[in-house]
Amino acid sequence: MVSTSDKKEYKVIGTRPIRHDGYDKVTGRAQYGADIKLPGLVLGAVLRSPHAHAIIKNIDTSEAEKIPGVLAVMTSDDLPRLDDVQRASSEESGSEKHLSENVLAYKKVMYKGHAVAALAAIDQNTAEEAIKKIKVDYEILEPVINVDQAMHKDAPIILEDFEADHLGKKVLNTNVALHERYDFGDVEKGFSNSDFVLEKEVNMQTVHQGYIEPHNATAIWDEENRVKIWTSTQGSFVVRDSVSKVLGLDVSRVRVTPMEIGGGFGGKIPIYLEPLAAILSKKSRRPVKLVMTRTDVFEATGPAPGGKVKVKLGVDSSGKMLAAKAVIKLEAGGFPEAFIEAASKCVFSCYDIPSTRIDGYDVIVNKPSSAPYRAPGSPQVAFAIETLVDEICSEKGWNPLEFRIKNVARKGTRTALGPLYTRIGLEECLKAAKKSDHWKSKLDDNLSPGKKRGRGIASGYWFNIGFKSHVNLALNTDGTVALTEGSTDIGGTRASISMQAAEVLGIPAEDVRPTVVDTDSIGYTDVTGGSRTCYATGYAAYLASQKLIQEIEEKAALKWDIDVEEVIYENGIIKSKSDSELKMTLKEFADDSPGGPITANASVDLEEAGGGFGVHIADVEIDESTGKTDVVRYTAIQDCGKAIHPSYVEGQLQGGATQGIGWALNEEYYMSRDGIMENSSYLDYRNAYFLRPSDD
Amino acid sequence: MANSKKVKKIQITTTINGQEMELLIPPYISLLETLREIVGITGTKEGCNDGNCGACTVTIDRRIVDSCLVLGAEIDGKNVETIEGMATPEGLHPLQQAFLEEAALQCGICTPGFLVASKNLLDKEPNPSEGRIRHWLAGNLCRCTGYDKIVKAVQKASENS
Amino acid sequence: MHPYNYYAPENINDALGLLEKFGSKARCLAGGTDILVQTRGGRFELDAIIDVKNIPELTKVEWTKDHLLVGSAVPCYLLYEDEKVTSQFPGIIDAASLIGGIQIQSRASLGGNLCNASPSADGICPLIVHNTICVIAGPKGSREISVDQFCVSPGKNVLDEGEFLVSLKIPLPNSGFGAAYERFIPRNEMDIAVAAVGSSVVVDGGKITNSKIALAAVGPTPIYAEKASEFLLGKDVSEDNLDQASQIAQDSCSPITDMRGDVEFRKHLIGVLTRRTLDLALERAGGN
Amino acid sequence: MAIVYLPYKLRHFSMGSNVIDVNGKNLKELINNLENLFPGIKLELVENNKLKPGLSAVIDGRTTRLGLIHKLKEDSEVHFLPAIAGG
Repeated sequence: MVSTSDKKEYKVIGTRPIRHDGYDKVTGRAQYGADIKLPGLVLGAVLRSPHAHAIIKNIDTSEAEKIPGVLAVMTSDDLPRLDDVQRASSEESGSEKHLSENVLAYKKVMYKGHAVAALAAIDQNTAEEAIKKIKVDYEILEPVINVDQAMHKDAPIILEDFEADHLGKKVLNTNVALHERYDFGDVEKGFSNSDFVLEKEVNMQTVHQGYIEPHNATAIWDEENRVKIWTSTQGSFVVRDSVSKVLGLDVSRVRVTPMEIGGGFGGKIPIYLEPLAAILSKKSRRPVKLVMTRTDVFEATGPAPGGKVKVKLGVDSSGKMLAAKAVIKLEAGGFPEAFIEAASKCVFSCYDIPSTRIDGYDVIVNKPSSAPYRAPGSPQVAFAIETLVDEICSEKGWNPLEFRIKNVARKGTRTALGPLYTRIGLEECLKAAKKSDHWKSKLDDNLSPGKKRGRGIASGYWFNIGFKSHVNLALNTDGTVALTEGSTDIGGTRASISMQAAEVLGIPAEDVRPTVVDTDSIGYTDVTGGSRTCYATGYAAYLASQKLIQEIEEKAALKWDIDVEEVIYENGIIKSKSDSELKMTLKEFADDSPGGPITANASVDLEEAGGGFGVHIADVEIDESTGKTDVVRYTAIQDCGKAIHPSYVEGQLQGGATQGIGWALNEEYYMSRDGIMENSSYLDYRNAYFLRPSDD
Repeated sequence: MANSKKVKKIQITTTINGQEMELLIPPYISLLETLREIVGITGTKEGCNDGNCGACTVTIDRRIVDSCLVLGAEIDGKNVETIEGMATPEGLHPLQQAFLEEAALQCGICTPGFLVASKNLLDKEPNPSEGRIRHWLAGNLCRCTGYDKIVKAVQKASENS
Repeated sequence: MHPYNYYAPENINDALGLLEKFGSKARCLAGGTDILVQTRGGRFELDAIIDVKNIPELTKVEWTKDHLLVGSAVPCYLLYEDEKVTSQFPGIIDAASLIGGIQIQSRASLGGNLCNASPSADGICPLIVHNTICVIAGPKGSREISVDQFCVSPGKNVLDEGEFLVSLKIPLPNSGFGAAYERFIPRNEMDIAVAAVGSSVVVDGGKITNSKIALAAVGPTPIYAEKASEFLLGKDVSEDNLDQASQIAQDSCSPITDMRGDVEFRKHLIGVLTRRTLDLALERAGGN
Repeated sequence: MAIVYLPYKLRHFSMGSNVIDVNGKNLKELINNLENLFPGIKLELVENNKLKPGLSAVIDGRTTRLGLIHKLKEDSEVHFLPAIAGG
């Protein structure tokens, strides 16, 4: 990775220490959600709909209840019915009613794999055998599996009672949950002034986040109606708030302990199993663990919305963009929320275009309720606009990189949604791309016979949220610092947050000891997602560390009986400004500090960090006879800001790019006409395995 | 259990990470379940339960297998090694150290499988080429890293051992 | 999953006894890479799994005067790590070394691959083009059939209740013999063939005196492409003849459209792969 | 005076115009003044003394986290946009 020049010298930030949780993860000791063991723990199974769209006429659980070893059975009758009100949480949208009905179907199933009933039994096999004995009487309805079907005038209506919002008007009996429009300038005039107008529609397949760890949840419901939950999640507080809603409990009655999490990419923000485990525990009076199968993960969680995106661009003869239009139709799945606002924000985000109009449609289809996936909405629209830009360049003989630079969005550019950009780094990324070895290299070096190569370049954007985080620090008596926080760690954030504390405190990263704690043990912290964790929780660590230094100085002043202004703290050493005799290490002080333990904490609620841009270059090689496509060279240029732990920043870029390659080449939900996903296994879903170099 | 009255647990004698043990297990459970539920070691992970992710990789008599595709009953008399057996009292295996230093893990769920498979390769071939490493580890899925750092870590461990 | 018992007989007779006792409620376990997944997925309700890996005949690789005898439970790696097998049967090794990943190859066997009778099985085409004979044990004694008769429909094979596959009898290649197998998958590893072809040739004095072409994933079972194979008999090794044979193979297959590929693409692939495998088989035959 | 950009769906209040100059030392005051200009618009923006769930206000290029108490400058630019969730 190439770093740009830094104005500030850092001691810890920018280095590559071994991550604090690494030892547990390379030895198999780390406890993920499915690894939990509790006294008396029993296991459960979930009955899922075999149909994509059906009315539940009756559920008969009596046979299952009779099976020896079955301890509790539940259906949606065991959940309180919730109102169709918008949730106020900052990271999760949608109504409370839909939240509950996605967890467990109420009167109707919206997709194949939709949970219908659940039970707990003494062991896994008993649970799985017993669940088959639950009889559900379905009235099968015609499924609707893509945006064209859903928006057709004769389409079956999936959410019958739902009041949709079409440009501010309340509409009933539609599969379009939301139609939003954003427009700036006179787009029609822009097109008529253009010398060249090109339009393109792309069809995006549905894809899954594809994390290796299946969803899981373990719960204990105690005699005081308090619920303890252990789960692999991107946001323990989102789980707490969502579960308390679904169960009708005050948030303080739900304690969520986040376990290690085996990947999420946005897909482990929603809740699925937690309320079921809780109710089963209440009924069985045992701790209950539920774990999904891989097929359940594909059929009932995620995915990222597929759909159709149509873009139209008008440019003048010099290659300046004058007008742009987008029609974005994304699949929400069985309940609303296809991230069309985010998609709308991202579609023209890389360009300075004087007139724009964007229409976004949030479309209900009989697929699992979609979940965020690595900048939700952004890849779908980036694929459309970047392909169109390439086609224009190819048609006009323009250099696609120069064209992008000519039209680049900068600080002060008005975005298609209205607000002006603050300081952003796209132009720098494009210029770095232009200077890169990759862009300057010849495409056809070492080309095998029968193969052809192509090179593509594309830009993309995500807006990087801020939100709430809290960090506690406590000086240990050996001079190290215990850091507790509430951001679940998917890919090394414990390290990057600790490093920010260590930098301020002037101690080695290893001397900060981070722990991710449960929701009763830390202030509210938003999800690990939206590229916020290192920034917002890191910011809280930065502030808390400054407070800790203050506290150290105050207590050192007390110890030495001098004025606090006389005390200086620097790189783990405490000394007096005037008396050179007064000097001690943090360790010496920590062991014997007056006035009680030295602690500090800080909380933040941050605005977004200005947004991140990337420019990626890919060389692909295609077998002319079979169409087999291999990516032979890939360069990601990303405006990362300051890389706290460069190895994990590189890892994010590499991992994200690999997922993108999988999406572009092979991954998709292959749906039957009946709305059944036919490739719900890793084997046929075809996500990227080792990208094997073709030369060996 | 409803229809399992005629199925009796079976007793097997096996060696897991160098320790001989007798286990009483249902005959139909996988080696993965045997390790996680009966032996109680959970470092071996379940990602797909159908042999397509490699997260449950262990060795049986020095060959790597997906433990979800082996019955627990089959390890009678065999020698099984898992991630828990990789580090020694002297410290981490060079591969474990290299995975840490090279940041070859993000979420870490696939890491035990990658480490067991990589160790098996280096035990057989101390200096594999990059292509050989990629081929050997093709049965292991990682969704976070994009694989590059994993290859580099195995190469580094190969140089250091 | 319906709970079942586990048996590990040590000889053929004991295995036959168990198969007789449990009838359709029993299945043999070799590598387990298919059967355990299928059982878990509810495809069968078994009372017994019979692990055949303790039966010597099923787990050894043996050279006779005329044949290579491969036990039906011999895992793939034992073939490709055997230098003699690798040098004499590269067409079989093409398949044995690409079934699954290394973990799968530690367990999966060609015999198991054959018994599983998947239309897209990688192991079957090479066995067909090597004129392999299947040795079957059954209650009425042992019988042998040609491998191209073994699979009858997706997931179904010719074995009667109580029978099991003991070994594969592969004729030793004569001079001038060459074989190859290639599949198309969109990724580089760990995938199921969208289409696949195995080819073998016997070349004598610039003429093809014998040839077998077999196709996978383009019909209900892997199939012997009779017309394409026979077309080459007695023909010169020429671009034109090889192209024509590939075209015949392509025209004669009847694939379906599914998640892995559509009819048109699969037919096209058969043409490409037939030509590629014929070229490689000829090279291995020492033809060019 | 701050410049308020109305989202498409609220422009029926302003006879189609999307940019309005409104006074207000903070967002709350600005919305109250907006209500005086366009009666009924406040119901679309505020609920329980907070910005409505699902709505965000972007002030001078940044989405406010303070909400109604966010102080405005003389020339602040205010946009009301759907809140964006997800990760």
